Amino acid sequence: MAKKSYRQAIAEALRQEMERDARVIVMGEDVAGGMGAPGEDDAWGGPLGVTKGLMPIFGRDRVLDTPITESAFIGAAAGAAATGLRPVAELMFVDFFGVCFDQIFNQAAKFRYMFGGKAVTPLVVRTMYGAGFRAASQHSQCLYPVFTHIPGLKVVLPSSPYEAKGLLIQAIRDDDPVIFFEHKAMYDEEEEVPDEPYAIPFGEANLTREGDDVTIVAFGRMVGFANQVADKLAKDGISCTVVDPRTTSPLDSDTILECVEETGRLVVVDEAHPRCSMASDIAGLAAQHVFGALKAPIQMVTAPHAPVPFSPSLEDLYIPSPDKIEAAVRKTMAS
Amino acid sequence: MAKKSYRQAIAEALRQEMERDARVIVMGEDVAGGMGAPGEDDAWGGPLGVTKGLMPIFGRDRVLDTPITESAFIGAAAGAAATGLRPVAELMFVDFFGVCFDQIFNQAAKFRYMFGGKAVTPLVVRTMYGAGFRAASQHSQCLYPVFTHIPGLKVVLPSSPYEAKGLLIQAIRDDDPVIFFEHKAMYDEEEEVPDEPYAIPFGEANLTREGDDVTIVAFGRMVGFANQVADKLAKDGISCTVVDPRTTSPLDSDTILECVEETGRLVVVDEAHPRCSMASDIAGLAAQHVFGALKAPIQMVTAPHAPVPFSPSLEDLYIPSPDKIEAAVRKTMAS
Amino acid sequence: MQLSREELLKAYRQMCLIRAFEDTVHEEFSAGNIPGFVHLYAGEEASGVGVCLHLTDKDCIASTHRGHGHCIAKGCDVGGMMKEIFGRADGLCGGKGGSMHIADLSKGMMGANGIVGGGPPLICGAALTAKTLKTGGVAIAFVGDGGSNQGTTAESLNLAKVWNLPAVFVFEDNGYAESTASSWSVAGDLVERGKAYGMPARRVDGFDFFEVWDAAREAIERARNGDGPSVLHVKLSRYYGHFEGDAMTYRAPGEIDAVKAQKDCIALFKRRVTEAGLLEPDQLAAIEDETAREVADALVDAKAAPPPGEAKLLTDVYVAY
Amino acid sequence: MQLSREELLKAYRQMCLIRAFEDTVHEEFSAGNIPGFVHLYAGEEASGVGVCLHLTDKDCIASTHRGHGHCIAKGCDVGGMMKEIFGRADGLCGGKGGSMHIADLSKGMMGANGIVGGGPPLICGAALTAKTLKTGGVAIAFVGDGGSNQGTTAESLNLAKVWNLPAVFVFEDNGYAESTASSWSVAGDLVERGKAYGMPARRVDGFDFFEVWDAAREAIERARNGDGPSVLHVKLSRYYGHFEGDAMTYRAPGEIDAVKAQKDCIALFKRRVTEAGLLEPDQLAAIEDETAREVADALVDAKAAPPPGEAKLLTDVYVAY
Ligand SMILES: Cc1ncc(C[n+]2csc(CCOP(=O)(O)OP(=O)(O)O)c2C)c(N)n1
Ligand SMILES: Cc1ncc(C[n+]2csc(CCOP(=O)(O)OP(=O)(O)O)c2C)c(N)n1
Ligand SMILES: [Mg+2]
Ligand SMILES: [Mg+2]
Repeated sequence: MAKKSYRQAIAEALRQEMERDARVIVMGEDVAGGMGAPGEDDAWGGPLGVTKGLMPIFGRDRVLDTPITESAFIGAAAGAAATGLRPVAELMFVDFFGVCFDQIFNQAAKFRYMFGGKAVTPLVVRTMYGAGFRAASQHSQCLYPVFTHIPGLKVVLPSSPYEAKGLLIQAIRDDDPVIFFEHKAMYDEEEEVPDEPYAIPFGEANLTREGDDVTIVAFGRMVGFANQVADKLAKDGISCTVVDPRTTSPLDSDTILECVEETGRLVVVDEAHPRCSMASDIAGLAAQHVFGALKAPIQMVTAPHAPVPFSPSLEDLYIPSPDKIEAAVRKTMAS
Repeated sequence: MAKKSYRQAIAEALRQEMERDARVIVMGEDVAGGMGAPGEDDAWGGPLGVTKGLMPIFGRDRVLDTPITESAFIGAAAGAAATGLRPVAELMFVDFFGVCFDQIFNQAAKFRYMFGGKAVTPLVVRTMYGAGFRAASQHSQCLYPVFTHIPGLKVVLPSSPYEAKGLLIQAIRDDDPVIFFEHKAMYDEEEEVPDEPYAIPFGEANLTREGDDVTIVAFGRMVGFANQVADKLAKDGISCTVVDPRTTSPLDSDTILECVEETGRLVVVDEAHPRCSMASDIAGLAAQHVFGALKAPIQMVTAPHAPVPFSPSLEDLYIPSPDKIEAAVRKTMAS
Repeated sequence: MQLSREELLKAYRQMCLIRAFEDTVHEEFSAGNIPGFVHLYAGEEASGVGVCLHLTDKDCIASTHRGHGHCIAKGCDVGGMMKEIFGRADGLCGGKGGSMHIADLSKGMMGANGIVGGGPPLICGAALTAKTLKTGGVAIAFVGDGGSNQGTTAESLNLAKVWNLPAVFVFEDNGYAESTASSWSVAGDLVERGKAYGMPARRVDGFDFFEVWDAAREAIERARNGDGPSVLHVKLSRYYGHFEGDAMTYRAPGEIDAVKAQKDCIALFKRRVTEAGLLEPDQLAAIEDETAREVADALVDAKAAPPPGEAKLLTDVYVAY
Repeated sequence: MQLSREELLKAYRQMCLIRAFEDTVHEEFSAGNIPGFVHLYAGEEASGVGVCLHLTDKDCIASTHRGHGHCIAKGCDVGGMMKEIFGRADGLCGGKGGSMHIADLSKGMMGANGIVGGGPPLICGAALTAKTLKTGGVAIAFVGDGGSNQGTTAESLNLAKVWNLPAVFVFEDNGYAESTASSWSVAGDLVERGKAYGMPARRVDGFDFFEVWDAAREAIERARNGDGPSVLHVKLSRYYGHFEGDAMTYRAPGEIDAVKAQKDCIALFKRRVTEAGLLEPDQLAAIEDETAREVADALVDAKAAPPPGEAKLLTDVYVAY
């Protein structure tokens, strides 16, 4: 076991699954890079270098660069998945889903239902999300609530390098279409990650902190923020449970509801916009199913109902911060 | 004042606004129809005949048929809106948003913010939604939660002919991008609709029933179902407030919260899938802001987390029905 | 002409089966027995059959909203199709898909598609599978004239060429997309578009089964040999409305009757094979009877079959969840 | 050559301004003073300037992620641009857009665009406005070689032709989309694609300002006269990485130096106008100094300018909400 970055953990998962199963292929814009160019081959590995090094091992037949045509190649991944491959397609930034979502939500996600249970579509779409990169409105969105809304998709939000490796391996082995959200501001985060392959099951939440007073449900990068806050508040005698659901679809509602029943207080932290979000999804779940256990109003910490601003001064205010999470916890404790 | 259908009300709104303002244009696939064909001109008016009759009045320069290229023509509508026209574009079925959403959510919706407040984009996208037409998985979706999630868009769900006319006129006069959802199963519903033009402001909920025991918040076609249930339950002594928010974005949260405070009980009826839905959005709102007034768990009535089935036997079970709404009201009354 | 007697019989059989199927669905829809959006392929049979005759189950096709003909040509079970269109529990898709989503992956039929332009990307995927796993298979996208303009289609042409995929794009140009004429909506020329994306492209008279068959043979052979994708631009005509219920006022009076009288693809085939002495008139008549009976039986069965029960509402969303 | 002396001076001034701007942004990014994704236009100046010299504020352009050059060519304020790239409150977009979203609608600059292929549909809209309101305006989409494959672009070509819009599609083919060569990713030929969509299309040497200018003149005139859209396929080269930070290992060693030495568009322009005696060397030198100073001043101002305050976070989402 060694320290690995989120980037390395993802690359390792890809490599190990490609070794294990010859049907696993990787495709996307510049996932190797240098196609047709006079210089170095495997020049890019995607814009942030995640897939670099795969092509020299597995060759161009299994690591496919694509033209900038997301509908065609994400759809091709869906079609390949339905006919016997296990493609991992890179939708570079999730912000680009608007040019190709049909192939994901009307095709891949619905094959099985529309075809009466006869289709199996083991497609993985890896994609970058999240703010904090000064990448402005069209390269910083979260959008996982949109994918979570769609039946037929599974949606994964790894919150650390360890989680990223295990969840990606599960995603690749899974027989349903999976959207795998990688937070672009987390690629350099490091932690101990086992060298051997391991799969983390979907729909099983991870309790990263256990406490008595408040349940914090947080997603993706927000899990780390929630843990920071929990550690800080512990010193003030406020004891928090932090739930990382890992996957928003399927959702481990049982664990979430149990935690809320135990603590009686709920704060949901969602980096996405507030409307029809995971924050409201979890809040609604609790308000319907464990209403009687709730001791205080549910607090939701989200990004605002506004596009992501470019200016660092504004973007820093935009993202849900540990301070805002702490304030929400204190608020629910005070009521 | 005369009885008019939902279809007629929409057509009248379009006609009157086109008369009032020469910058208003209509475009979409077969919105007039017969383009280049040897037979009758204005042959279609869209697949369900809503826009039929506009072209003979306003001509082909203002009623534009398009090729089947939603990205190009919805994007053209966005570009035209940003440069001085007031286009009303028809995205035939909202299910098709996956081939063109980028132009809506990354372009039109974000111009104003990205450009520092200097853009004005008076775009209206009219689109059909909803199940009940035996149109199967790719022609029956609701999807308004997805649009509601996006900052920069306004989202309208008219629940009757009267509402449709007034809200569409407001949509056309509005200076922001508006998505106007027409329920395909409502086109033949009739009610009294004033002949003269009138605008219903956005973000002002309509209380279609007022009562003491339960607040039902319902959207679009579900408002009629909720009213039926309220009328029925009134005979059993259960008195319901029915709130039609009219627009999910902006949302009249004040009115909704006031009603919930008064009744202490909340049922939300949303024809869309349950996850990250308007049902959870409203539930979360109440659980955060009027928690203290709640006397019982919040109930959510939605379609299931499954694509829409074709078979009438399944589709009838799929759609939130008056029976299911009644059961939810009775459940909240019982707890 | 290089078709064997057996192939000729099969071709005629399939064209007649499609025609009988579509005529029957038309009647049943008109009688109010079939719900939903139903788009019929009658008139276009030579295209689906002329192409699919070159294929086996390991080859894939992606169809459009107008999918019945492609299904039959690709070998889908007619009884299962009819049940599907009636929304029955043992329809080909358990009644969950209906007319616009009939599929049978075991036959390489990747589905009718409710999304115009939905199929071409999927076909790039099926072709990629064939290429990667070296199955020897090819993949065919059927696309309408309307669908030819969709961005997904253009992207797929490019991807298929760049990846050198064993794919064929068959543009079935029936003159209309809904009520809009292809002479208006398709700028330029579809053969030129194929060529502009770097691939062989050929215009085909879709009333002439033999011409379709030959052009498809050439394109499919090219694909199988690893020589990449092709485009066929097939001109043909649909006999019914865009969907059932369409009054077709945008078409010229007499337009369809003239086509039927002068160049119905089935009639042309029949004349040609009998005149050339390749098949006997009574063989053909027998096929006509047989296919009519097969469809009639399918109808009776479909009407009698039960709809899916409540238990099916929430199954088949995921393999596991 | 039909450019007036004034136009020649303007062209040179704008090209130098773009070059100075991009070189400065490059240095500032390298020094860690500019955050985010920044794509520079240095090397491609003749294209943006050669096209936009034919335009006035009533004409619209849509740009790409590589937008600075188009902005300057279309008359955007350089000070406001620099502030925007630094995320300052009085940047052209209040600091909310940044490099990838600079726009100035009052100048007909409809925005850089973070979405490849995002611009062409918008340009169809601007052209539709011009046509509908009879403003006499035209609309130009700049698209990269990578963006040429995007479905939105193909759809826009078709729509522009079918609607007979006053539009021009300028494909700026700098040989790469990120690290991928256009010789690989663009199947077929972009001139042929334009023609296949029924419009005039011309290949243009993008190092030669005069050739760009002439081809653009022809296409824009055609559009203004109501004769519909055109395609220009402009071959050129970018001097910096795809975005700032790109090590460009996919390019051949010496590739950029050779271009700079042999056919830098600014150097070629300078040689040509001086050799022909159209402009004096010291006039050109003055412009070089002037533009360098303008950019240097813009940089000083931008660095000194305050960022937007918290109050701006939630403004400008809607006109009214
Ligand atoms: C993306 C999308 N846009 C629009 C539609 C509605 N629609 C269904 S079929 C059709 C016309 C298709 O025309 P064509 O491709 O020529 O096929 P044909 O019906 O003639 O077989 C349209 C507009 C759709 N289903 N999907
Ligand atoms: C829809 C979409 N896909 C991918 C990207 C990521 N991306 C940004 S620029 C670029 C390359 C564009 O190449 P080209 O069009 O040739 O323009 P150039 O950078 O050479 O000017 C890519 C892939 C994007 N921004 N949008
Ligand atoms: Mg057609
Ligand atoms: Mg390029």
